[in-house]
Amino acid sequence: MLDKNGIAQRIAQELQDGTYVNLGIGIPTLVANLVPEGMQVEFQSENGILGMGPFPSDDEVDADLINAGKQTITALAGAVYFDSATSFAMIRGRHVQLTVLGAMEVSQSGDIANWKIPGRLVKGMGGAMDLVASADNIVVAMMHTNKRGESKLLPSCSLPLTGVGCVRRVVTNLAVLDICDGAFHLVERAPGVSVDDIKAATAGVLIAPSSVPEMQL
Amino acid sequence: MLDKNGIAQRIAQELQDGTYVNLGIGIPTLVANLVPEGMQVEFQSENGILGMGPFPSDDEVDADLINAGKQTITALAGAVYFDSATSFAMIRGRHVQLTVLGAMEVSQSGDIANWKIPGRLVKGMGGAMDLVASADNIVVAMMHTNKRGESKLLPSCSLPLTGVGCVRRVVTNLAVLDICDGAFHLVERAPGVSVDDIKAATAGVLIAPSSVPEMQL
Amino acid sequence: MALDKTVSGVEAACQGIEDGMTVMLGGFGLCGIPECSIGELARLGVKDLTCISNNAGVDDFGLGLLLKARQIRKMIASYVGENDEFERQMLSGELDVDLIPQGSLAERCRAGGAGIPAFFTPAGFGTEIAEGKEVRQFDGKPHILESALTADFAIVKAWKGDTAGNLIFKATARNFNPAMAMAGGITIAEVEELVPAGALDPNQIHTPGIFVQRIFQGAHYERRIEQRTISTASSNK
Amino acid sequence: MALDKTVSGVEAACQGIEDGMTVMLGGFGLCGIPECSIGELARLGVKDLTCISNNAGVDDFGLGLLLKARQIRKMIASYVGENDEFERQMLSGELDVDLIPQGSLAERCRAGGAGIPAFFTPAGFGTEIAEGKEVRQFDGKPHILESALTADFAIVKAWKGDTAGNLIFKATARNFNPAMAMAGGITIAEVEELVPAGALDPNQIHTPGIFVQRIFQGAHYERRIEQRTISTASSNK
Repeated sequence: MLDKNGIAQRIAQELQDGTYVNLGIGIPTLVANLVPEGMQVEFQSENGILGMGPFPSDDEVDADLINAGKQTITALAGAVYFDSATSFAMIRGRHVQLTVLGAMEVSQSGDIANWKIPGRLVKGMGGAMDLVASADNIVVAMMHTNKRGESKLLPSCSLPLTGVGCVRRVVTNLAVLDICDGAFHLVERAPGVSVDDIKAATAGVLIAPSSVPEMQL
Repeated sequence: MLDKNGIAQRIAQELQDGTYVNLGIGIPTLVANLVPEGMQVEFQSENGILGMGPFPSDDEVDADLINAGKQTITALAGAVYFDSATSFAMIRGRHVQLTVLGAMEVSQSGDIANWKIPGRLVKGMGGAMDLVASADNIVVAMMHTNKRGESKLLPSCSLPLTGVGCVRRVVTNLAVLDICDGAFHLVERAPGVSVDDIKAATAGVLIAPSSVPEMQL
Repeated sequence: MALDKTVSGVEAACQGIEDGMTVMLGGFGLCGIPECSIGELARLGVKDLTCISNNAGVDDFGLGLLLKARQIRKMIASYVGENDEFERQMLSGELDVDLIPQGSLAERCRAGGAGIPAFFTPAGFGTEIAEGKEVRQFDGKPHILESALTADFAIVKAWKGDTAGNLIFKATARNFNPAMAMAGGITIAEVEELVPAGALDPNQIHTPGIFVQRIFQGAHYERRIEQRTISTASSNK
Repeated sequence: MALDKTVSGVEAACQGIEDGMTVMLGGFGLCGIPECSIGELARLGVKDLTCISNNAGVDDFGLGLLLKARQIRKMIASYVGENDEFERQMLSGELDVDLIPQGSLAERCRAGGAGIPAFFTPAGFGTEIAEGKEVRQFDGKPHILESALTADFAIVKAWKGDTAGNLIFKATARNFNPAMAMAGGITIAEVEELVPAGALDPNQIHTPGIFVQRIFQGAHYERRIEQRTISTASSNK
């Protein structure tokens, strides 16, 4: 079973050389520090930067340079700043090739819910609805079950949706699963996790091949 | 009767202090040199400049600095360059307050035709359709009749339209006319031109008050 | 000669903002917000405002100041929170909240300034955001029709500006400011440094002065940071 | 680290442009046109192109070179003319021509790059441009629905560029280049000066490198002027 860093490490294997990537808040943010050696990936943050670098040193901190999580950041050589309309032109226009984000629920048809719990305070969707409606490749990084031990991989989402039929792959603390033809297809097991463990934790339709490889981290 | 420079001089009286103005090709271009003393007007050219200045001296000529008529120009202090989409955002969004352009025909309902003569080569509408569909104040500068002596102020346009119900005022070599309620309303006569002269040259409905002042140039 | 948009200061800039008006404010979180003008709105005490802004500030800074004084009747934003008073007013029904996907918010402001009354976007299809909105397929993919946003006043914050109203923003403090500058009936720009027309390179201007009606040099920028994150030698390099 | 978009030169940049493809080209008149790439298209002899460009060059320069060699099957533009060969081919029916209002052309390219499949504009309502298009009233004013434009390749010309594909344009040579850069399946940028990533101020870039797939430094720019107009001491000051 993986911890959050482990999930981020597995997500990092989804990165492809020469691509632009948008990382959501939470586990996805950790991926920025895990780009494989020799691979060129450029990170976009939807508040208006391409070429986002690591957090600043104490004397580099600039209130005018933040990421979409409102954290202070730095800019790498070749970075560029732009306004919000242009930023979402990049996203909506599918120039950002990979989006990684967290979720409260994912359905076997690729629906995602991650912005609203009825009856609790609604903070808003931020850029999530634009992101999931746009990129060709949407990968979700999340725990397989919620704090009450209930599956977050469902036949259909119970929470208000963020997007419909958009999630291609889910990486959890238990497994890597692809979504197609209305089912979760088990691709990899986390170290020490059995197919039965994953089946037990997955409420949606799960299709497992006879042999499921273990993740290589 | 006015010549083209006279029409431009009269158009210059339409300029208002503190406004942005787009001048079409031909007679309107002449207006740029006729801004009344002490008045602040900023000229926009739809290919991407605000704060267009006079033609350059021989050693100032820059192939990268032209107006929408493809003439070499200069930029005044406070000028700004922008791309075509932003330029027409200014126009369509009604940030440019006055557009002056030429026409082949204008109708008594404010329609304008100035881009196409069927059976002859069609060069295109350029920015004219965007301009006439957008600005609150559209003034046409043209000769009252065509080369065959036929009126260009008509009950309805015979040529393909550039825009519908958009022209507010027409300044010709004979008169200044406002368009409202489906008629041309005579506002001023050109020096030495009688109301009867104007009536004879106007095919559309012409409404003339009992006394029509002569233009003051 | 360039038009002169300068006003004497924040009081003159905010003149005419009245109870019940719609005001757009640039900024992302607390980054690039018009601090001086927000302070003036608090001082003026104008009420029943509809504010369009990506976020709603924090309890004691940014739009949070206007929330605390109950000056905002409706908030149109993409992400709120970080703000206890906001939560209280929303749950009690004192405050109307209209949440909009961030990209649609930015594009709707740009559209409002660009004379485009409506456009299709894929964002929000199949969600409650799409309720009551027209849906149409393009290239086999469903899109929803979103309409333009405009405001009585737009208030933006820039790094440098000239007397002609031309603006240059710094780094990610640009964010919503350029799109909102386009969409204001009257657009107010507060800048850290105001220079004479001609002092800025005409090639490097982010917001052309035609979109700005009033400009002044602000003062005492606090520039508060929400999440001060620092890299240590071992992390993040 | 920024992605590297550099290619060895114009031949590598234009690789993959084939007969029958749609190619967008930046420029207004002869100002800001991708001179080197147009020369390469002429050399390659690719045929049956659909070209999207505000203008169609003159008889012996710009897109006129491709027209003369009969490489263009269809021209999508806002203003043509200044070109006898164009006239001959259009009247003889050899060349299809689709004329579009200039602002709609620019916005349709931007929309194509921004993932907006369609938008409403007032331009062209009541004219033949509106034939067959949906009309809808907004605020009592009729608008027509215009769709996005994209292309297999977009070719733009910038003043400066870096290896990450970030572009800076000069003066009015910017024109259609930024919107078209967004709308190309593959976007080629030819620049007068190519510098390493990091050499350009990230605040001053007009076209972010994400929109550019290939960049190279061009040479021998002729920069022809269509209307050389000079002010004399007595005029125009």
